[in-house]
Amino acid sequence: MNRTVEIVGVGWSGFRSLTPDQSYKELVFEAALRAYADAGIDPRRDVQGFVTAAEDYHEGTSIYDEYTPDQLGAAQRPMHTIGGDGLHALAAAYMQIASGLMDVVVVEAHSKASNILSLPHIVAFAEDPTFERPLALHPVALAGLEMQGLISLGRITEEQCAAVVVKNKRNALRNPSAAHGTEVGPEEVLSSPPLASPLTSLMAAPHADGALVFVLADTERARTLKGEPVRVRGVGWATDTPALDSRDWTGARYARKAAQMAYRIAGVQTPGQEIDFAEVDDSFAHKELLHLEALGLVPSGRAGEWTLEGQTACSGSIPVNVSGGALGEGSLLDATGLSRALEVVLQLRGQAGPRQLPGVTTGLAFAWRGLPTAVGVAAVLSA
Amino acid sequence: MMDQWVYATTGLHEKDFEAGQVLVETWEGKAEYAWDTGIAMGRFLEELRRGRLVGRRCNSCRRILFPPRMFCELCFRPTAEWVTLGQTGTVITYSLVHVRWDMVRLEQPQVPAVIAMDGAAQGMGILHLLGEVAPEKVKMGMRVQAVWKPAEDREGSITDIRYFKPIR
Amino acid sequence: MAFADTLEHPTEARAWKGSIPVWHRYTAGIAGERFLRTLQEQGKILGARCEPCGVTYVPPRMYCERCLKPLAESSWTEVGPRGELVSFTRVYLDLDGNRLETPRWVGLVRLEGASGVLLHYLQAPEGALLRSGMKVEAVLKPARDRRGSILDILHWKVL
Amino acid sequence: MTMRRVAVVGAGMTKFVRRAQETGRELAWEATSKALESCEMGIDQIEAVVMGTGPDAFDGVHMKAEWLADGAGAWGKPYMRGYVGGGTGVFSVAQGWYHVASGLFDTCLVVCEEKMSPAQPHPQGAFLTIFDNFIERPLGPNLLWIFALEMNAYMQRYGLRKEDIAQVAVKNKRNAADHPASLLGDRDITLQDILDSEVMAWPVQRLDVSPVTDGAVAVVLAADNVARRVTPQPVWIEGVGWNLDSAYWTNRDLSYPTYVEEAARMAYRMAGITEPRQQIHIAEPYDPFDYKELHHLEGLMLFPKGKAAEATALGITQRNGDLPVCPSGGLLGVGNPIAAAGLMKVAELFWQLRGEAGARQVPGNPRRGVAQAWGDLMQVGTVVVMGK
Repeated sequence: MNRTVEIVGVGWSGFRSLTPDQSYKELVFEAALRAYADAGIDPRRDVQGFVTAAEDYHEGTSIYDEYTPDQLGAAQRPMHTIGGDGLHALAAAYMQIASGLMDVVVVEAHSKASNILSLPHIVAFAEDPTFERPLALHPVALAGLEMQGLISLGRITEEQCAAVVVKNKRNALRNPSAAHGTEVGPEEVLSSPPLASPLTSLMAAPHADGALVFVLADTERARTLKGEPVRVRGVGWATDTPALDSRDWTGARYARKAAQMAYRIAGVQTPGQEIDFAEVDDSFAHKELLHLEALGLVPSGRAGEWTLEGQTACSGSIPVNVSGGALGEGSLLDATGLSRALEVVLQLRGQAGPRQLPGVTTGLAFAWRGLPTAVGVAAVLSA
Repeated sequence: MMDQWVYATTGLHEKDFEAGQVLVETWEGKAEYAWDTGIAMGRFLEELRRGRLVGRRCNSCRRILFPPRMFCELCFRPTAEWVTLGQTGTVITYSLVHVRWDMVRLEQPQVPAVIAMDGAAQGMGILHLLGEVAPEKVKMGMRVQAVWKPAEDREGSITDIRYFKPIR
Repeated sequence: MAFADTLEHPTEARAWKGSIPVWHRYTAGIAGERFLRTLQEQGKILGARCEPCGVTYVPPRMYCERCLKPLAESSWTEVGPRGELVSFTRVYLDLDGNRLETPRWVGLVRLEGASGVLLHYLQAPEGALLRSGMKVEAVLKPARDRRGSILDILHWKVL
Repeated sequence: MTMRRVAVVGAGMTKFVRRAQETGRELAWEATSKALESCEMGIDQIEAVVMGTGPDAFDGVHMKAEWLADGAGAWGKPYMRGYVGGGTGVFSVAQGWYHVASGLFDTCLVVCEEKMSPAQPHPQGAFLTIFDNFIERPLGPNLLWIFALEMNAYMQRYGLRKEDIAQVAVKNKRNAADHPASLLGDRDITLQDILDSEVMAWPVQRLDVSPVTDGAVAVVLAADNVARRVTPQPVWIEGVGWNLDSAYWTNRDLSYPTYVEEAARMAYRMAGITEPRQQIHIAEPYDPFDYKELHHLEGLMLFPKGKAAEATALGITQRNGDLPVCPSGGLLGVGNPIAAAGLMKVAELFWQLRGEAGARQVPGNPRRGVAQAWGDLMQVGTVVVMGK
């Protein structure tokens, strides 16, 4: 490896269930302005490259990447889109810097989920057109099948999933950027309207609008900037398979592989000990449990118990989704991974306000690409 | 030689589909949206309803940006104020279009053009259609003016301008 | 907010509606065509076996996703129609997000001879307790109604 | 700082066809397996995969790269999709380059796939929604509009005639007759054929335009130390560049592709090219429309502004000319499966620089070539310089 990479600025806007007062461009501009102020840079002068993560059908625009540059200050600059999660975009920026090609690269992702009137159709549109889509199922069926499969194996229980929801929605109450924080009891979670048994509506992350912008720089350049750098010690991303028949339904191979890569680059050998806290995908409550084990943060088969024991609570041995996660903040579509990473950055900088964890130095952000994929991205960040 | 690295992919003809020679599935899922117009576009559309074209001034580069936006993409700062533009402009480029998007031929050619508006910074145009002009008479640099729908028919849409016509 | 001029009242907020107005026609592909034709014409479910990787794909593919070697037609083999219920769910929503009047059961089934699972509707006897590991069987449409589609399989029936 | 050297060591592609029976996943696999076979590598030797593919509205699959993953050999691997519209094919090589140059990977497979035929009632429907949702789409625009508007602006600025431009289509369709993957190669096509073809959106006529196509292309990239073990003839990626201009396309001068120039400057700087016309021996500029080749040759600074047509008329850009341009046959001749077409250009340079282009081989032992693609709302330039 040639160079080390830092996050030197973060900015965000929105994080509400609706944002009717701003267009997507205005929402992104605001987040960008904040990130550049945080890093103390001028995007027109100091930035060599820009990367956005976005998908056409989330925007309602074919070739959406056309509309990415202006609100970021990226017009007439090296800029490209990643059809992936915001953390994929962060990994792309990381590589551009590590290669020596660029010193400062900006990453952006956003959600205007509220503007999509037919989201289940669009998620179904990601399924195989010959073997899956003809069944015309609401795609949440896939989440229900996964959850039931894990229950059948005795890996998790519904009560443990409910505990994840209770924890994350409560955590979100201390996060002013969380749209869906609330007090809810496990019984309410279990008795909320079913989506795809045993999955209930409170176990599925609602959506939110928002934009995030990160500024990354190589360590040497970071020293000359005013921002408080957080080291990107490792990134990792992996795809299992799009096929339902041959994917790993019980072990989240995508998460395991992504984490292995990130840990290898970061030099993390015992994640359970070296990672102080984690922000991991919880698009569905059972996913948090599945991911914690696949990421090696909790011993195999113990994630549910650990959650019930409070070990993943803010005061526990491995706080998970202190931000509220997607269950508490709302899923931000392609920006979800950056919202996980944002919390890690704020915690490591000591800027997390009332939810600040004491003495944390290393955190993990992990994103899953959402239904119907088996794709994950991980980033290990250190103060 | 590279020939051996070309896979002999199976090409089909439309008649293979018509004759049922090949199995297909179809999908007509919904992809529907309601996009927040936000500040700049919301105001722009509202002004169209009133029969006005507006831009935004950047206090840094002094350009009047059109179509309006709340930020200057070159200076990267918020734009400062609304400016009402004229109703006239200049054709920067145009085309005579004989086919619809699905390649069906049109009876009358459409004449899309980029029109740089008077009162905006130089070269700041929008896409619209030309009307009341014979296609062969359209020229680069032609001066044109907006032709509006009647006020009661306007709905706050770019189509509140029916087209631009030559200034005689 | 970053802007001096902002919306002052909710009545000023507006949304512009639109869509992506295309539809699609998909071929089943080289492997899919053969799989579905066999299902249609012979009522058989086929898998493709990659011997070195020890995987039998259902539906079959042109290639093994692990070693990326082609899966010759000679490696195709009949699987099922019986199999084991691996997971199941009852879906309460339709594609528009509305509640279904009759929620629908679906199941992931590992057919005999297959490595992985196949998704399809599940016919669950009313009141029966479903559990993973149950034996199920693919129920096909009558031959004359089959059109070379995954829907030529009607559902899994619990045995 | 010195950057890690990265080479192309293998390439493969599907035949380009109007309607493939293969699914997108199968097309991706066909190209991938050919590319791996060409350098005798197994998928276990590939450490990462980059996918380039255009609008999801073509294939008709949301997040389509995820669906294509297994065909592209991404099972269990780091896999990422870059996306810059029509510029994607050439950009994907820049993306593969930074995967390897970062030091994270020693090998990277780059796969580009496009299956346009599923989109109904016509693949052009995928382009209906590339325009601004608030103030352009309500006018009912289609893709031909912007090309026609740009072509007209270009012709007007430099006083070019249709016949100056149509000669590009003749050259490329003739070149493509020697390409085993080509959809529209035609050895006998004449200038008059182009000029007589039906007018779609003046000044664009039917034969000025590349055809709707299905296809896939794959190349294998490797770091210096690995590349030399894999092949005695690595083709080095000497420079990469990309640049995205403002989305406000009606605010820009359409007669010159500044974004291509900026992308080229970035790639040339990295490659140490100071005099492109002297130091580059083959060019594969993006030619979805015939005028685009000329436009892009100027943006690549291979000819002065407005002078590429003249050079074409002089035969300079013929396969046996002083600067062969689109010896492959380009998009106009081989076909235009959007992202795959861009990567086809990189594959062509790979084969040309190794002397493996067969009937299309450019004479004179060319040592360096440039591939370029373009996309979005006349907005993005992507450039790769390759040398042996």
